[in-house]
Amino acid sequence: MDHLAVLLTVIPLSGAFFVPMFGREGDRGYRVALGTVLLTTACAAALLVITGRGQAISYYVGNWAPPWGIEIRVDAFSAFLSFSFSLVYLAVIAYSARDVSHELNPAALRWYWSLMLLLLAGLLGVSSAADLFNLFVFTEIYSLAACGIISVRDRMDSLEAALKYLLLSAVAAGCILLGISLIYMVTGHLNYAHLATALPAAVATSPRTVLAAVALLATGFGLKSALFPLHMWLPDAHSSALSPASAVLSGIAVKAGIIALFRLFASVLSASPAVVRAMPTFLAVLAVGGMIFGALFAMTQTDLKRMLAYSTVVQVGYIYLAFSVLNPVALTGAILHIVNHALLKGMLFLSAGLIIHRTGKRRIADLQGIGREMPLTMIALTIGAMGMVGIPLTNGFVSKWHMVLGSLEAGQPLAAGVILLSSLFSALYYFPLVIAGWFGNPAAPAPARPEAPPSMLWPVLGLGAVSLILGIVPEPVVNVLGEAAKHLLGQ
Amino acid sequence: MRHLPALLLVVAIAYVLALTLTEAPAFGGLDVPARNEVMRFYLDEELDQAGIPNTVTAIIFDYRAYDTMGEATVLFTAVGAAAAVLAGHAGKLVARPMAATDDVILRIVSRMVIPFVQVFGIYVVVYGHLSPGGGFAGGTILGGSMALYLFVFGPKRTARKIPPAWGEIMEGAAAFWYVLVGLGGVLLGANFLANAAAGVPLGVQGQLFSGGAIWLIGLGVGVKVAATIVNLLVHLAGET
Amino acid sequence: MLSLDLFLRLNYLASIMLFLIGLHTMLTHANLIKKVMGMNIMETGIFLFLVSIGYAHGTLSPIIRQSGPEQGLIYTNPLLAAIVLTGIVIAVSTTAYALSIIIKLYEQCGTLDVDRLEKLRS
Amino acid sequence: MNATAEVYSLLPALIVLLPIIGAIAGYLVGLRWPTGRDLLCVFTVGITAALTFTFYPAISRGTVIVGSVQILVPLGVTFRLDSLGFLLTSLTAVIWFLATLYSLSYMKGEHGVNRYYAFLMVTFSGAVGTFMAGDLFSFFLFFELMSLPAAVLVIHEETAEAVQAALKYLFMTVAGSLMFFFSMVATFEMAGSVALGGRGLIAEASPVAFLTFAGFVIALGMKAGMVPLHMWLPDAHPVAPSPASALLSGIMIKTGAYGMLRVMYEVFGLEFLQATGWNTVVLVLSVVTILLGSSVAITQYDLKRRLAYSSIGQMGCILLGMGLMSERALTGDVFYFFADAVAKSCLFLCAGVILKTTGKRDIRQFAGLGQRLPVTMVCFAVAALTLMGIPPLNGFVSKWQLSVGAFDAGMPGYALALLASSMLNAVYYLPIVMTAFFDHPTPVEAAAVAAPPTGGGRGTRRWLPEASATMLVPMLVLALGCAVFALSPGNWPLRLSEAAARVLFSK
Repeated sequence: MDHLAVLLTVIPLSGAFFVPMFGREGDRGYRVALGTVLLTTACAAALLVITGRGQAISYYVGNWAPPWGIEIRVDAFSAFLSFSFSLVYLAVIAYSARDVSHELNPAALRWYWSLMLLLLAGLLGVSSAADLFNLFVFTEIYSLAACGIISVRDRMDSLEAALKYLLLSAVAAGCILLGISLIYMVTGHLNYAHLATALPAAVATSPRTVLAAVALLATGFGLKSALFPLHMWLPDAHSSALSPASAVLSGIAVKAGIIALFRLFASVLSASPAVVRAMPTFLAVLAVGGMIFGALFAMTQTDLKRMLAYSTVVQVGYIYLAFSVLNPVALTGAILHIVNHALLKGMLFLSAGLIIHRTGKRRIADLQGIGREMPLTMIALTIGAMGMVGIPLTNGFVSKWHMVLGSLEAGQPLAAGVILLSSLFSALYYFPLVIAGWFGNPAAPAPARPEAPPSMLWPVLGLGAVSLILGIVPEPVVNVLGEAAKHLLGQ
Repeated sequence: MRHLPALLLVVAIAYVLALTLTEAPAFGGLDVPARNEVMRFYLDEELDQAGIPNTVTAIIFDYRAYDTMGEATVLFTAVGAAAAVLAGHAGKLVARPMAATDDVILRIVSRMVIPFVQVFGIYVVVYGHLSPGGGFAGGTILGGSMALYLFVFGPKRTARKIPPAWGEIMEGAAAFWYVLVGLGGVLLGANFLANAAAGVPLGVQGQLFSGGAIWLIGLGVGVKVAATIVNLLVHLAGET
Repeated sequence: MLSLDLFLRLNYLASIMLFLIGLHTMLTHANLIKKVMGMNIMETGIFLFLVSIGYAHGTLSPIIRQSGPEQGLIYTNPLLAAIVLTGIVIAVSTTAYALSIIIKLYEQCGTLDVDRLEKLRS
Repeated sequence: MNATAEVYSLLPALIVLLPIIGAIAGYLVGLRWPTGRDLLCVFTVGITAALTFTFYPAISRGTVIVGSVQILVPLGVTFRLDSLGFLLTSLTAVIWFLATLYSLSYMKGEHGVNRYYAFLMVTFSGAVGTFMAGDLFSFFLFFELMSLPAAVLVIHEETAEAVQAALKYLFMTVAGSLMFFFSMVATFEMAGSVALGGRGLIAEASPVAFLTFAGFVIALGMKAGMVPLHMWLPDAHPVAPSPASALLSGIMIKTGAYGMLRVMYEVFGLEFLQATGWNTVVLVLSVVTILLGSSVAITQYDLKRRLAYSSIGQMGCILLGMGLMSERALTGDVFYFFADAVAKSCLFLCAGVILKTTGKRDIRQFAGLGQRLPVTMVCFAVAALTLMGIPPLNGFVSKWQLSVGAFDAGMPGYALALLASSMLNAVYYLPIVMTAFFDHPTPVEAAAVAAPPTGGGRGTRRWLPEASATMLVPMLVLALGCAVFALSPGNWPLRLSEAAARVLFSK
């Protein structure tokens, strides 16, 4: 069964390779993609069952033991994230079938499926990597694929956003690789476990090098995960992509940098006291900046998707802030929020996609009374908005509860205050949208349009249902994540 | 306006890295931390374990073959992304669309040279485990030969020789070949991408067919890289 | 003291200079092609840094001539060579993809200048 | 020091669940068959109200009903029903039943009736749940379940004004709920529990404890319309349909005060607040609320706005009562909840009739309404007199107890504030009644009186057409409620208030 750890990435990779071979015509690419994601979800579910009991899988690729070969490590943390990411992916792929096909020409459509699968493979690879350089390789896979699914759309703003993202992510890759080489220079190891044992000695002889390496890694992954003020690429990239692509990018892809930093910190850097002192403070300051300024920017947006994109900057801030208090409860909240935000933001972008697909309206001001035409879409949008604000019985509330409780437990009421303030800000930019959507009067009475076809609606509503279930019965998930968080913090 | 912040950023990074350098291990020393047991293991044990003299190839295709699979995937991703971007691009605004050259000397010389280049490329691919080279280098040479063909005879004729669909199929197939070799390890009862540990015969050291799965992977990567270069160039040149 | 240290680490210094030059080029130049060139310079800097870590005075390239370590032959660090190889491939992929976007952008907008693209966009 | 018996029961969960099921079923039925929906809604609320009264025998013996459902985040939902909770729960159920009955004719022919009933019932579920909650967490859940759907009632008319009011209401609600959330989590962090019904969870005065207290005061005070956090209230209450306004003003703002009561006596505890003197914060703010709310009410000429400001003034009295920290004051305070809820909902229902039959909102045009709408205006007068504290109505009983309580607590100055409240109430209520009964009617009114609107009835029964029976009965019941309890010997609300105060003080 241990092979599942490597199959988790190999399945989506193979699917991506299959698309140009077998998925060349008609909707075969879609079928390949859907089948692959289903298999991946099953694989992740099996891993979750295995690791949920508290045992992590350490897989040596090619039977080479860690210092020489590559180790893949799947614990409850990565299994849970992989499972929820695949679940979101399932909805997005199912949704894409109708939305994307008429926007892209056949060649681009083919590669769209392939790139989506590559993105998934990269993300799952990042979440299960236990080797610095392997982490870098998978980071590059997902970054390139992420740029790719932005630029498949043959429009100037998408191309420009993709190029901006690509260049900045090349800078990030440079920082990460330089950080890795600095760490290798002073320790001679790449494997996490061996680095953790070698790092204290390296810190003793060359403390500045280690700190510089950590700073470079934090910058690189911060850039990839849109940590303020390195978020400048995100609004363009996420708003100009196709809606399902935005859902994946905003809901999942930005989290990869966070996951990489979590794991690096938990399994390597926490061995060095100086880093443990410096890094969380640094991250916390930037996270607070992102939460405040991201919210302010979100309030001033007129375009629905740009508003959602800025909201992602805010939510990334939440996750970093909760992480930086280094408390198991808050970390549980942070991990849960990664998942919750993936579900909610995925759903929000898909709902925005439905609205754009049916009415062509993108501006928030044009959405007056849209709920009358598309009530189900609007329900999804409402659930998403409530989850983002953290209304009880939505999953956003559960993660907020843990983040605030953890911050208070760690003696940081200020962090708790910032989280709550930012929730209020979320209400300020989400609620007008919801109110206008349900109760506003449309400027021009549009002809009665039917709701989007069921094949596009059910993925969106499915995500909403999962969010609500997670909000109403969070106990099993919270228990698993609580253990994972304790494990990550070495407690 | 972007000059000042950029300069400040660069100066800041420069300062941090300069500080780092003052305490970095001296360049070229034999007792630096990086020359530790991991490196010695590779150098001492590799010949027995992987059975090929080229340690770098052994690391790329055996010890860290998983990274290399990722690397091949990055190439695949780049081709896919580029192909998607350039799909339907007709080379209309590029100053001069690429066309076949009329130069007779160029055509005849290329006809003569291309086979030799290709043979050399194949040599570099299949002897990558014995001498400097390997799938990536050899694949690039192979791809280079086809690039020469493209430049001289134009995209139209190249497309007739290698239909774009073939290029893409080859791209996927060669990448999947890597996965298949990896799964072979699993089928043989060992881990993914296992070589000697899965009982793949390593062959006689120094012979062409030695190193077990390394040779198979190298072959696949060679095809993959050649296909990548052709695909990229065909797309960049504009579809006919 | 500082200068002596830096002199002993000239390779590192050079690679960091390359990194910074590339970064500066990427950040300041408006021309997209120059940005891509900057990206390549930056990455070259990192690769130089990586191989410099792996090099030691008096070492051979890591193709084992004789079996066993007792021959007294010492080699450069093969792991770093492998990493650089992977890094180069990734850099090439990124460059190829960036160039294809640039071609497309040039076709659509007729300019390679970032500022003009920004203006066209808004 | 009597050990209170506890009875485990899941009936509270059923009481909360029933309206939600009714809401969904009603919505679905209403898509096809509006009459069926009306019946279903009245029936559901009626059953729920009847169910709450089944607790009366146990409660009157001093038993506490507890129950818990372990399905919700992250602590489960617990119920705890003591005499205080029972009084307010049954009161809520009855008033809600009357308001639903009233809605039947009031909402006939309006738009979005289906939505209105669904949200009315969900809000009902939240409101009764809030009064039955056994811990802060459940309180919070039900509080939100009540507050957020109530926004839909506020926005019902869908005018620009209503949308603005609803947005303001939503932002304030969310801000309040975040403050409450913070305080709840902080309480959980400090005390390890958020269960209500004890003598106090927080034992140590610390900056975080004060922040917690301030968070509770802000969050609950906002809901209760405490100055300076009241600014949403005068906008939100008047724009809603009148039965909804009656519930917003009569019941929902009481949940804030109720929460404050629980927080002060059971989260922080009597001794703690007496030792730290933090209750002064509440006292000072409540006096400001009384004076400001009542004074501003005088300047309002829109009837429903005046009533909304009046609500603010009354909430000041209620907050004052719990800040005094004496048993007698608390008895009066709990009875005040009852008196104000009955009277204020009656007033809003009357305002609804006036608005519906005459279309008038401005009280300067009420001349002659006494003749045209005699029943309505008599009900209005009774309720207004109650709020002024004229003996022998309910309001007098509660104000009397409160004032005596102020003397008990050694703070007689606050009795003056209560007096001022009564006088200001007189200043803004009496003119309405006087105008309606004694001013000369305008020609239009006179004509309307002479020839009642068509469809009403036969000309002989002049006063009957003023409204249909389903609107008149609820008003009459509430008006009677204002008077009957204070007069009758078996004043069970007062007995329950005494019991509640005794429990809070003597445990």
